[in-house]
Amino acid sequence: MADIKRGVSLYSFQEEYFLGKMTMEDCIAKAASFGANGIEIIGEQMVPGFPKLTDAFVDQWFGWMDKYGTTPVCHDMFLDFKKYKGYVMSQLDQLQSIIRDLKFANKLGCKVMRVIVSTTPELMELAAPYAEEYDVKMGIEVHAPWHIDNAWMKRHYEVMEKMNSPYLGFIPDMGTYTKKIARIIVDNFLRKGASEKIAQLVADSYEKGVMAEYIVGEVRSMTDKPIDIALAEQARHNSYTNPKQLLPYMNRIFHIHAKFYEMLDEDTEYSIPYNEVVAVLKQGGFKGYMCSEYEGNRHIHDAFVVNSVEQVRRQQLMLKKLIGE
Amino acid sequence: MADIKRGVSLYSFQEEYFLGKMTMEDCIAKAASFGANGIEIIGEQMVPGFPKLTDAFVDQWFGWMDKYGTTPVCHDMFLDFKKYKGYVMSQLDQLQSIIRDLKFANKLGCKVMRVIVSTTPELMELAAPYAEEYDVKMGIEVHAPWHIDNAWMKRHYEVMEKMNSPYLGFIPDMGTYTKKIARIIVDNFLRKGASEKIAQLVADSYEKGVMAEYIVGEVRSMTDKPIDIALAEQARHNSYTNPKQLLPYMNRIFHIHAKFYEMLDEDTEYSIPYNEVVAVLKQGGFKGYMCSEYEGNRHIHDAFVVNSVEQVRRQQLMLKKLIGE
Amino acid sequence: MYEQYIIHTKPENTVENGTVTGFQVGAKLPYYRGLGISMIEDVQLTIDGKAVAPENILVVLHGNTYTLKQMETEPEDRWEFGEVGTIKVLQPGGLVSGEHTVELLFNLRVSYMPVNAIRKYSKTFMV
Amino acid sequence: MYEQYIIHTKPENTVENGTVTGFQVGAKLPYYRGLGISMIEDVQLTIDGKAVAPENILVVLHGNTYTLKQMETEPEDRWEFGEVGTIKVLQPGGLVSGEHTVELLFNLRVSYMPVNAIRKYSKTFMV
Ligand SMILES: [Mn+2]
Ligand SMILES: [Mn+2]
Repeated sequence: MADIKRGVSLYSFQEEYFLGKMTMEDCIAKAASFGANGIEIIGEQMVPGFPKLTDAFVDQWFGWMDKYGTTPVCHDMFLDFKKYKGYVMSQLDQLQSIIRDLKFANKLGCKVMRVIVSTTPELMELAAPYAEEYDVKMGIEVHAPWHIDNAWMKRHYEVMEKMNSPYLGFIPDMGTYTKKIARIIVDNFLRKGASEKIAQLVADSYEKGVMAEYIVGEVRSMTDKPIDIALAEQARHNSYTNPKQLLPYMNRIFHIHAKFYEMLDEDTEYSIPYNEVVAVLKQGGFKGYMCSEYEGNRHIHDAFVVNSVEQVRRQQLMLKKLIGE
Repeated sequence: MADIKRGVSLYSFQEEYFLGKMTMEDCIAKAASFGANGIEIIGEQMVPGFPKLTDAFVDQWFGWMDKYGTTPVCHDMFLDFKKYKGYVMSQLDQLQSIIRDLKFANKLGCKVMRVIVSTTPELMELAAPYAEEYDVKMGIEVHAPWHIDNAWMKRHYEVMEKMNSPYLGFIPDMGTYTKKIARIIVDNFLRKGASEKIAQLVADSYEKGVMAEYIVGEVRSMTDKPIDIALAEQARHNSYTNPKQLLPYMNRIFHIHAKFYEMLDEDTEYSIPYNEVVAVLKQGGFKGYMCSEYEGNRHIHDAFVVNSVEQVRRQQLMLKKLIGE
Repeated sequence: MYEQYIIHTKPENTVENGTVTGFQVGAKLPYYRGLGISMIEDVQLTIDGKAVAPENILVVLHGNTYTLKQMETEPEDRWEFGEVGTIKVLQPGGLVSGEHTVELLFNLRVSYMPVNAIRKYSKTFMV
Repeated sequence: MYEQYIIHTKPENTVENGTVTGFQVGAKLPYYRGLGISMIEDVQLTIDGKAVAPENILVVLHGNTYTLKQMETEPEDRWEFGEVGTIKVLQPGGLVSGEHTVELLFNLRVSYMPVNAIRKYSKTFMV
C-alpha cells in the first residue's frame, strides 16, 4: 500500500454546489468514486448554519462516510478578525474563533484543520493546547506567494519548534509550485481586454522564472492599461519554488492541498509539475492525504460551463499513478 | 582547524577607495590584519584598465598576497548585456564576456567567480566547459530578493544537475537572511523626507514577516507620498528566508557573500542573524570562504563619514567566534 | 468571480397589502464560502442608471430582514454560499412595465484580503 | 548613492590659446564599479537653472575627449571607479565672476537593473 493517501476538498465542486447542481452528498459520492476516500471540507462553505452542528447533520455526515467508504480528513478554517468595520478583533476573541473551529472539526471527525495563512504565529502558540485537547492537528496553509521557508513561515516554524507539539505543522498548498501561469487565468484577462502581447510576455517571463519585479517593471514601461498591469501583477501572486525546499520540514507536514487549475488529460496539470512534487513528497516520506483543490472554476465560469467533476477525476487518476497505488 | 574560512570582498572598502583614502594594497592589508586571509575583488571596481591585466599588476597582486599572507579567492563578474542603447547583446557575445572574466579570475589566482544573478541558466550551461578549462568555479549569486529555491534558481539548479559539473554552483548572499530591515536604510529614507509613522510601520511589519504585498498595500492606503511608497517597496527588495533552506543544496555551495549593513558591536549585525546562518552552514558542512561584504557605506555616506574598516573588523571578529576558530 | 451570478432573479414589484411598495430581485453573494452579515460592508443597487438611496435597501435572508444599518452589527447570521437572498428596494409604485437595467454591487470585507472585494454585475430585463 | 560626490571640483573657466572657450567641472561617476562609456547613456549639466545643449558638452577621461554622441559607441574605454573626469561646457566667454549653481546628472544604463539609474547633484559655488 502506498504511503500517500488521496482525498478531495469539496471546495473543488463549489461551482456545481453553488448552482444547486450537486448536493454535499453528491460531492462526497463523486470523490469516493475516484478512489479518493479522504474528505476535506470548508465548513463555512457547505454546512448550513455553520458553526453550529446539529446532531442530525453529524449523523448524516458519518452516515455518508459509511455509505461511501470515506473518511473525514480536514476542515478548512477561516479567521474573520475584521468582523466589524474599522475594528480588528482582539487576540483572545481570535483565539475563541479558532477554538470554535477546532470543536467543529473534532465533531466531524477531522483530525486536521487547515489554518488560513494570515493567522499569526502568536495565535498558533495560544491555540496549540486546544488543538491537543480536541485532537485536531493545526496546519498553517503555505499558500502562494508565501513559501515554506519565507519570513512568515519561519516565524510559524519557530513556534512549532518551541511548542514541540505534534499538533502544529504546515499544510503546503501545491499552488506554490506553479511553474507556468495558468492559461485559464491569462485567458480570463484576455476576455477582460488585456493585450495579447502583454499576455505572452507575462506568461513567457514567468515560466523563465523572471522575478515579478522585473516583469511588472517591463510591462509598466510598455503600457498604462490597468488590465495589462493587473495581468503583470499576477507574477507577484503566483509562485514557483523548488519542491526540494520541503525536505527539511517533512516532520512538520501532515497534509497537502493538491491545488490545480487545469487538467489537460489524465496525466498533466497545465501549471504545476505534479511529477516533481510527488517525487519530493515520496523522497521525504510523506504519509498524509493529498486533497484535490480545483481552482479553475472561478477563472472560467464567466465564459464556460464548469465541469469540476471531470477535472477532479483526471487529477485523481494522475495522483494515483504518481503515488504508485 | 575550522572548516569555514574567512575572507573579505574589497567591495567592503569601496567608500575609502573611491575617496582615495585607501589603495588596493591598504584594503588587502586591512583584511589580513583581521585574520581574513581570503581576498575577493570586483575586478571592474579596483583593477585599473579592466579587463586587461598587465604583467606588472599581476606580479604586484601576488606580491601583496605573499606579503600579507592572503589568498586570492573570488572575482565578482558583471555582464553588461546592454552595452548599446536599445540593443541586447547576443548570447554568444555574452558568453565571450563571461570567458573574458574567467580568464581574468584565473590570472589572478581566483578559483571562484561570482556570476551576477541576472545571468541566464542557458548561458551558464554554455560557459561551464570554459569554467573547467580555466579552473574557476562559477557560482550564481543568490541575492535578495531571490532565494535558493525560487523559480530562477530552480532553473539554475537544473543546469547544475544536468551538467553534473563541480564548476557550477551557488554563491548565497547573506542579504537573503535580512530579518530586520536595516535601520540605516530606514534612516536614509527619513533624511529624504519619509514619515516617521510609515517608517515604523514598514520596519515592524517587515520584522513580523508580513508579505511585502500587504505592507505596500497598507502604506498606499495611508499615503500617496512617493518617498513613503518607495520606503514600503523596500519590503519587496529585502528578504528573510529560513537559512535551513540551504541544507538540500550544500553540495552546490562553495562560497558565501557575508553581506552586512551595520555591525552594532563585535557580536551583532543589526539585520542579519549571523548566529542562525553560521549554524546552518556548519550543520551543512560548508567548507569554503565567507567573505565580508559591507553594504552600509552607500546608505550612510550622505550624512556620515563611513568607517568601513571598523565595520569589517567587527564582522570578522563575530564570524571568527561563530565559526569557532 | 461569481459576478455573473449576483442577480439571480429578475426584478419584480413588491406588493404588500395590495399596494406596490417597491421592487425586489433575488441575489446570491459573489464569494465562495458565504459570509457573516456584518462583513457585507455595502450593498448598492442602481436602477436604470440611478442609485437607490441606502436607506431604501433591505436585505432578506432566510426570513430575516435587515436594513444596511442593521447589517453592520450582525456577525452571527450568515449569507450562506449559494443561498438566494432578496434585495428589496422601497420605491412606492415600483417599476413601470418595460425594460429596466439593474446593477447590483457587493462590497465584502474579507479579513485575509488586504483590501475589500468589490463585485458587481449589471443586467437588463423586461419587467 | 554617491550623488554628493558627483561634482568633484568647482567650475572654472576653460582657457584655450588665451581665449575663454567655456567652463568645466571635475566629476566622478556615481556608481560603485565604474562603467564602459557607452553605458553612460546621458550626461546633463544645468548652470544657474539653464540646461546646456547636449552638443556643447564634452567628457574628458584620462586624456580622451568625447562628445555625448561619441560616447554612445565606445564600450571599451571606461570611466573607472573613483576616477576624476572633466565635464567641459562649450560656452564662449565662460562664466562671469560670482555665484553659480551647477547641477550635474548622470543617466546610467546598468544591465542588471530593470530601469536606468538616474543620479544628480546640485551645488552652488563662488567662481
Ligand atoms: Mn489551498
Ligand atoms: Mn553579494
